[in-house]
Amino acid sequence: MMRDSRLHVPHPPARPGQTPDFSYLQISPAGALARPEVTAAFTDIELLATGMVRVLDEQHQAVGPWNPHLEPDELQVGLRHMLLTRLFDQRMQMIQRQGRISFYVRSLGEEAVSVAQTMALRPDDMLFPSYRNQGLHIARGHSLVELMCQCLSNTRDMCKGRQMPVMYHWGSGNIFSISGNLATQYPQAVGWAMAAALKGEDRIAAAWIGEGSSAEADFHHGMTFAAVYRAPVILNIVNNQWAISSFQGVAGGEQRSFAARGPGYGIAGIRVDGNDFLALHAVTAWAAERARRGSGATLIEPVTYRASAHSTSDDPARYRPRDDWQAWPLGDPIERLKQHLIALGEWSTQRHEQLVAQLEAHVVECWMQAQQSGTMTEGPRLDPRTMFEDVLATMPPHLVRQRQQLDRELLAATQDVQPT
Amino acid sequence: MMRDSRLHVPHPPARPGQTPDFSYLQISPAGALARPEVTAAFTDIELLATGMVRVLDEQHQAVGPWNPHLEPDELQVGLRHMLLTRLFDQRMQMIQRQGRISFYVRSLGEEAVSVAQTMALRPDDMLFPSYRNQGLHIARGHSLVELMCQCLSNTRDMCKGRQMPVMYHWGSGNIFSISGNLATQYPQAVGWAMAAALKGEDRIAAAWIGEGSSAEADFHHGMTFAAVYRAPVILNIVNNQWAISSFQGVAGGEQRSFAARGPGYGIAGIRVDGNDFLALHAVTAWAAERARRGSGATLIEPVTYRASAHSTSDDPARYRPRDDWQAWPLGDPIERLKQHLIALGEWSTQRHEQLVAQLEAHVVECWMQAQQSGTMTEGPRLDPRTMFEDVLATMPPHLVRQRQQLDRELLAATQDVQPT
Amino acid sequence: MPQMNMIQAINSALDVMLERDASVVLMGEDVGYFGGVFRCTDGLQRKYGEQRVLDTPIAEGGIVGAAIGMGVHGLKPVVEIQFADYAYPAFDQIVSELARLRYRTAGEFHAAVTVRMPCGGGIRGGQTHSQSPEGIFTHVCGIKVVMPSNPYDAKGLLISAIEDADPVIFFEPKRIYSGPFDGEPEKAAVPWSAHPGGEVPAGHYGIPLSRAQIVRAGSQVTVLAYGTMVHVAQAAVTRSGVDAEIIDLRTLAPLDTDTLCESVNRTGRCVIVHEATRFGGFGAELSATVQEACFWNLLAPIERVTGWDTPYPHAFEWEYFPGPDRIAAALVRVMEAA
Amino acid sequence: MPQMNMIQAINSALDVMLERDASVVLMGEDVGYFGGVFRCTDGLQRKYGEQRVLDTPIAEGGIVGAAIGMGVHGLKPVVEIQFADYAYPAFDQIVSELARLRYRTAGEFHAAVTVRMPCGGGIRGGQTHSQSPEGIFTHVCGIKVVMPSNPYDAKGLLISAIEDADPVIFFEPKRIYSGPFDGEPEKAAVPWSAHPGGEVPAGHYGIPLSRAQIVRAGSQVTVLAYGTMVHVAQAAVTRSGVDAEIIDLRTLAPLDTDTLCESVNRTGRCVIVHEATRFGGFGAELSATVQEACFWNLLAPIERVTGWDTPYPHAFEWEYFPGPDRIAAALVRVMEAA
Ligand SMILES: Cc1ncc(C[n+]2csc(CCOP(=O)(O)OP(=O)(O)O)c2C)c(N)n1
Ligand SMILES: Cc1ncc(C[n+]2csc(CCOP(=O)(O)OP(=O)(O)O)c2C)c(N)n1
Ligand SMILES: [Mg+2]
Ligand SMILES: [Mg+2]
Repeated sequence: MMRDSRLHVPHPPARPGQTPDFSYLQISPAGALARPEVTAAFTDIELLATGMVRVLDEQHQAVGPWNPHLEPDELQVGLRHMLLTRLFDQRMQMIQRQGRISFYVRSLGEEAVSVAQTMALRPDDMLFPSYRNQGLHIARGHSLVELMCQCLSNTRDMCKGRQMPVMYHWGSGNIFSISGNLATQYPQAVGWAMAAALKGEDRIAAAWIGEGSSAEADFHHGMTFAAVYRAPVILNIVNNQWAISSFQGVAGGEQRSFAARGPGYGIAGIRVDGNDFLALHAVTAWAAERARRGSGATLIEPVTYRASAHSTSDDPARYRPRDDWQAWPLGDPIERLKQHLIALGEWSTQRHEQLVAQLEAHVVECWMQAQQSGTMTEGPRLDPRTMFEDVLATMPPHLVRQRQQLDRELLAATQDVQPT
Repeated sequence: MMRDSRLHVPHPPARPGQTPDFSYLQISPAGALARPEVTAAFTDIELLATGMVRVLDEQHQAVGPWNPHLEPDELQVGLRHMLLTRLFDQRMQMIQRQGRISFYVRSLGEEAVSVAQTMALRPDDMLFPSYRNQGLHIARGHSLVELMCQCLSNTRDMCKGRQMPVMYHWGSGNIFSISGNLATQYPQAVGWAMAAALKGEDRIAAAWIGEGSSAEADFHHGMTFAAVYRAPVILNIVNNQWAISSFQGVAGGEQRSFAARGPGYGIAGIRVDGNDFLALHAVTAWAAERARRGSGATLIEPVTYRASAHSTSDDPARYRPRDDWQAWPLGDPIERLKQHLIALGEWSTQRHEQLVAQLEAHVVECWMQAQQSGTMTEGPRLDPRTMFEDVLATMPPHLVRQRQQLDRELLAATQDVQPT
Repeated sequence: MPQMNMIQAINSALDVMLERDASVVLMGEDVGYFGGVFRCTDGLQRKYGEQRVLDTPIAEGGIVGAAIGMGVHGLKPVVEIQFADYAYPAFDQIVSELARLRYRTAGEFHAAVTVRMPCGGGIRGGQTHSQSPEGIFTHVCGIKVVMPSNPYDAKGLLISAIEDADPVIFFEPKRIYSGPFDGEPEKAAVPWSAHPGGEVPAGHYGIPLSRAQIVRAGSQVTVLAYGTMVHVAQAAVTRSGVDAEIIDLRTLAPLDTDTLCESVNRTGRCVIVHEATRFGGFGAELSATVQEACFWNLLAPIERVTGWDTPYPHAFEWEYFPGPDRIAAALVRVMEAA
Repeated sequence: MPQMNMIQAINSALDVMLERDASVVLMGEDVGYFGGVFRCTDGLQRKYGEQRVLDTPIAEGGIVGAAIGMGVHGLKPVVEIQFADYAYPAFDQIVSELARLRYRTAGEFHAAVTVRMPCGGGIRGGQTHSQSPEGIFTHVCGIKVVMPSNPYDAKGLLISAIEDADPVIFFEPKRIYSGPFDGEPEKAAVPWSAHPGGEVPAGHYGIPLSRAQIVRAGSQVTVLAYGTMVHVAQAAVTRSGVDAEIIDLRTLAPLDTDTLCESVNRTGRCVIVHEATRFGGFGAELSATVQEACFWNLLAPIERVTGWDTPYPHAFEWEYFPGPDRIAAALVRVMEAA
C-alpha cells in the first residue's frame, strides 16, 4: 500500500551482541560549568540545562565552582548510605530469586541520586519518590527491617500487605507513598509545595521520576503548576538511559536533554552527572536554596545508568549489550566517591572492606529480624480481614457485610465445608 | 492557622476599571529577526522562540527576511477571507442574540491566524482546529451555508444535530472535527502526521489550540510524539492572552513564551505577530517546508488578542477592562493588511467598502438559504430517530430497541396518550 | 429563612467552610477572580484572598493532582471541574491516587479532597456539556459520590463532603441550579423560591452522607432517583396517578441500601430513574441491589428509565431526556404487570 | 492443529493481520524490539519492521491520541496498554474521542483502533497490576468491549476486533495467558495444550463479536462469566454438583442479551461471576438485564459473585479472588432458595 516510509524511529546505539556505544552522551569536563547565584533568572543559566554539572575529575579530585566542600565525615556517611543501598538491593534480589518475595527493583549504579540528593535536603522537606529511590529511605535512616517487612507483606508491613514490594512510604520520615502509576507524584509534590508556600513554611518538596515516565501527562501538569505558582519544589528526571526495554531516545531524549524542558516552561533546568555524589549534592542544595528563597522550582536531570535489570521480572540481555554498564562513561558512583575519599586520605580499601562486611552483616541481621514477622511461607501472617480497612476512613456497611462473608468463607475453608 | 503566604499567584496587568497595560508584551521590530534555512537545527534558531517574527512595519510596509513576497491578488484573497470571517461572526452573533442558535464563538481580532496559516498550507494538508478557527473553513472555501446549518442543527447539519454550534468538520476539505474537550486534537494531529510519514506521503498536519489549553495533558503528548518521531506536523498555540476569564500568565506565559516550549522538547519554536498576515504566512510556510523536508515539527505561537467575549455565554467586562482591545499594541489584522495593500497601491477605502457590502450581502444570502433547511423554531426538523445512528458503524440491537421505544413515545405524544 | 437557589447555596457552603476552617482552599478553572462560569464561587476570592481561592491552569489532571498534594499537607482542597464531561483528564489522579492513597498506605497518608462538578443536560450543551458520568465513579472504591436535588441539600451535603475525611465526588445537576425542573422545557421556569428546598439557613449545617431521603411517601411502587430526576419523577408520579414512594438517594456511594430496600419490600415494585446512559449505568447497580434484597417481595420487574445509550445530542435533548412521560409509562407498566 | 497458549494466539492474530492488511500497525510501550512485557508482540517488529511495530513513549493518552489520528488517516492501529490499570491516563482520549468521533461527525470521520490490555489478578501484581476495569468501559457508548477466555477465542476475537469498523477495547485476562486456571493456586499449573481451547489454527479466522457461547449446557442455573472466571466457574460447578449452564460472554458490549436471557428463562436461576469489584461493576448490568427480561421465570434471586469492593491486595489475592468455593456457595444458595 505504501511508498517508502519517512517516519523517523529512534534507536539505541547498541543492541545485544553489539559493542556498547555511549558516544551520543554529551559530557562536560569536571568543573567546567559556572555556578550562578541561586536567585539567577532561569534565562541566564540555560547552559546548565544542556551541559553537565560535574565536580569529581578523572584524578578523583573535587574541582570547580560546584564543589560543595563537604566535610570528610559527610562524605563517609554518603558512601555508607550508598553501600548499604547496594547491599540491601543485592540481598533482596537474592531473596526474590529464592521465591521469598514476589518482586524486587534494584537501583544498582544509581545509588548516588537518592542518597546525595536526600542529604542535600532538610529532614522536614517532603520527598515524593519513584520505585527506584530506596536510597531516600536509607539516607533518612528508615530501618531496613521496616523496608524488608513491606517487601514481605508480613505482619509488620507498613502497607498491611496491600502493595507490591518496594512500594514503601514513611510518614514520620517525610517520604511519600509510591504509586504503581508512573509520574502521578509530580503534580502531587507541586501541590504539597504550594501548600507549604501557602502556609508560609520554608519547607520544600522534591519528586523523582524516570526519563521514560517524563512522557506521562503528570510531568506536564507538575511543570505547569510549578511554573505558574513558582512552587518551592525540586523536580527530578532520573535519566538512567532505559525505561524497561526502551531507550531514552524513545522518551524524547534523542534531540535534547530532559533538563532543557525546564527553561521551556520558565523553570531553571540543570543537567548533572548522576554518578557524581558531589555534583548531585551541590546541584540539589542550590535548587533547594533557590526554592526556599522563593525563586521557584528547578528541574534536575541526573544522568546515570540503570545497571540492573528493570526489575526481577525483566531480562535486559534481550534488548541491550550485556557489558553495557562496563562501558558507561560516568562510572560507578560508589567507586568514584570511594576513590575521592581515598585521594583525600580519608578512606582506604581496608576500611572500605570492613565497612562492606559490617553492612552486609547488618543487612543479614535485619533480614533475620524481618522474618520474625512472617514470610510468604512461614511465620505469622497478616489477618486477611484487614483487607477491608482503609478503603474509607470508616468501614461502610457493604464492606462490613463483605468481610462477614469472607469470615464465613475462611471458616468453611478450615472446616472444609460449603459456606452459605 | 498560617503565617503569611509565600505562594505566587499570577495577575493580569489590568482588571475592570483599570487602564489597559500591555507593557508585559515583548515585541520585536518588524524585520528584526533572521530567517534561517528550513533545515536549520532547532538549537541554532532558539531566538525565534522568544522574539517575535514581524513583517509589517508601522508604515504598513513589508520588511525584512521573513517577507513572503506574496502577490497582491493573494493578499486581496487573504483580506477577503478575513473580512468574510469577521462578517460571518458578526451575523451569527446577532442570530444567537435573537435566540435562533443556542451558542456561538467569534474569532474577532484573530482572523489572520486561521486565514494566513491555511493559505500557507496545501489543500490536502490535514487541519485539526479548535473552536475558534472558523477561518480555516472560510479560507478553504467551505460554504457558509454548511457552517450555518451546523449552527442551526437543522436538516442540512453536517453533524446531524449532535454537536453544539461551531463544532464543524469538513472531510473533503481536509478539516478535522472539533471536540468539546480541549487539546485532544494535538496528539491526533501528530498521529495523522505519523501516518502520512509512514505512508511516504508529503502531506503534513497542522493543529491549533489556545494558550490556555496548552496546560492540558494532550499538549505534552502531542509535543513528545512529534519530537520522538519527527512527525511532519505544525503545532500552533494561539496566544490570545485569555482563556475565558484567566490571563495567559495562569497558563504558564508569565515567565516564558509558549513557543519556547518547542526547543525544550527538541522542536523548532517560533513566536510570531498573530495580527500580521504576512508574518503568519511566512512562518507557516517555513514550518510546512521544514516538515515536508523531514526536518520535523514546529511549534508556532501566534500572539494575538481575543477581542470578543470568550463565547456568547461569557461577559468579559467582569474580568478585564472594556477598552483592552483598543490598547492592544499589535492592532487589528484586517486593518493592517488593508493599509498594507493601500500602501502598495493595490487597494482603496472605496474598494474595501464595496467588498464589505458585497460580503455582507453574501452572508445574508447564505443565512436565507440556511434557514430553508430549518431553524430551531420553524421549518423542517431533523428526524430525532437519527440520534441512534453512528454510535457504532451498525446499530446494535439494544439501540434498535431504544429507538423503537422512542417511536412509541413520539407516537404517544402526538396522540397525547401514555406510551407503553 | 433565606431563600437561595442552588448556586447560592453552594456558594454559601463554600463561604461557611472557608470562614470556619483555614485549611479549606478552592481551586479550579475560572473559579477565582471571575467566580466560576456558573458563579458558584462568586465573591469568594475577594473575601478570602487569591491564596485560598485559586484560578488554575486548564488541566484537570493537574488540578486534582495538586489538590492531592495539598491534602497530604493538611489542607482541605475543594476543586471545581468546570463540567463533569471534563473530569476524564483527571481520571487517573482520581482513581489511582485520590481513591487509593489511604488504602495503599494503610491510613498513613490520605487527601480529603472534594471534587465538585456540574453534570446533566437540558441546557443545550450538546454531547460534551451534558454528561452524567456518576456511574463511572460509583464503581471506584475509595471515593464517595454525592448528588443533591435542591439547594438545602446541596449546602448541607457539600459542607458534610468538605468535612468528611474521605474524598468526595460532588455532582451538581446544573439544570436545577436556578430552579426545580419537572422535565417540561416548554413550561415557564420555576424559581427555587417557590420550592421548600429553596429555604436555606445562612449558617453552618451538615446533612449526613449515605442517607437517602423519602421525598414522597407511597404504597404502590418505589421510585429511586437523584439530582434533577427527583423533580421529574415527582411530575411523572402526579401524571400517572400511581401512589409511588419517591426516594432521593442524595449519596450514591456508599449507598443507603437499607432505606431503599425497606421501601421496595413494602411496595413490591421499583422504578429506577437517571439521566445517564442506561447500559452499565448506576441504575444497573440499584436494580441489582434491590433485586438481591427484595426478590421475594417483588410483584413486577424492576424497571430502569434512563437516557438512551447514545451521546447527549444537541438537537434532541428532550427526545433523549427521560422525561415525565417516559417515567409515567414505566410506572403504569409496573402497575399493570402480573 | 497447532497448539498455542493465549500469548501465542494473540501474537498469531497480530501476525496474520499485519501480513494481510498493510494498514495495520502496532504501538505501545515495549511492544517493538522487546516484543512486549508479556511477549504478545514477540518477533513482529523483526518481521514487519519498526515502522509498523512501534515502541512508544510512556504516555497512554498520547498512544491512544496518536492512534486515533492514524486511524483517521486510514490506518488500523492496534495499541497495547501494558496493564489495564494504566488505561486511566488514556481515559479522555478513549471516552471523549475514540468512542465519539463517528457520532459527532455523523460518520464522516472514525478511527478503527483496537486497544489491547492485560487485566485481572492472581499474579501477585498488587493493586495496580491486577485490576479488571471492564465495568468502566462497558458504560461508555461508542466502543465495543471484548474479553476472551481461551487462546482459540482470543485469536478469533482479536482478528474480528481489528477488522471491525468500530473501536474495540480488548481485555486479555493475564492469569490465563499460559494456561487455564480454575481458581486453585496451589494446584499444579495446567498448560493450554491440555485444553481444547489451546488448539488454534495457524491462519486467518474470525469469531463474530457480540456472540456469547454456552461452554457447558445445564438445566438448573445459568452462570454468566467471562475471561478467567469461565474456568473458575467450571470448577465451581463440578464442585457444587449443580447442573449449571455456563455462558462465556466473550463480548461484553454490545451484549448478546438473547443468548443470556434464553438460557435464564430456561433454567430460572442465574449466578453472575466476575473478578472486578462488585459495586457498580459489569455484573450489575448483567443482573439488571436478566431481571428485566426473565423476571417471570426467575425461581431465585440473581446472585453476583465478585471480587470485594476494595483494591486488589497483594497479600490476600486468594481471599479477594472469587474462587470456586465462593461461586459454589452461590450455586448452592440459588438452588436452595425458595
Ligand atoms: C501509567 C503507567 N504506565 C506504564 C507502567 C509500566 N511501567 C512500569 S515502570 C516502566 C518504565 C519506567 O521507566 P523510567 O521512567 O525511565 O524509570 P526507570 O525504571 O528507568 O527508573 C513502565 C513502562 C506504569 N507503571 N504506569
Ligand atoms: C478538558 C476541558 N476543560 C475545560 C473546558 C472548558 N473550556 C472551554 S474553552 C476554555 C478556555 C480555553 O482557552 P484557550 O485555550 O486560551 O482558547 P481560547 O478560548 O482563548 O481560544 C475552557 C476552560 C473544556 N472545554 N475542556
Ligand atoms: Mg529510566
Ligand atoms: Mg486563549
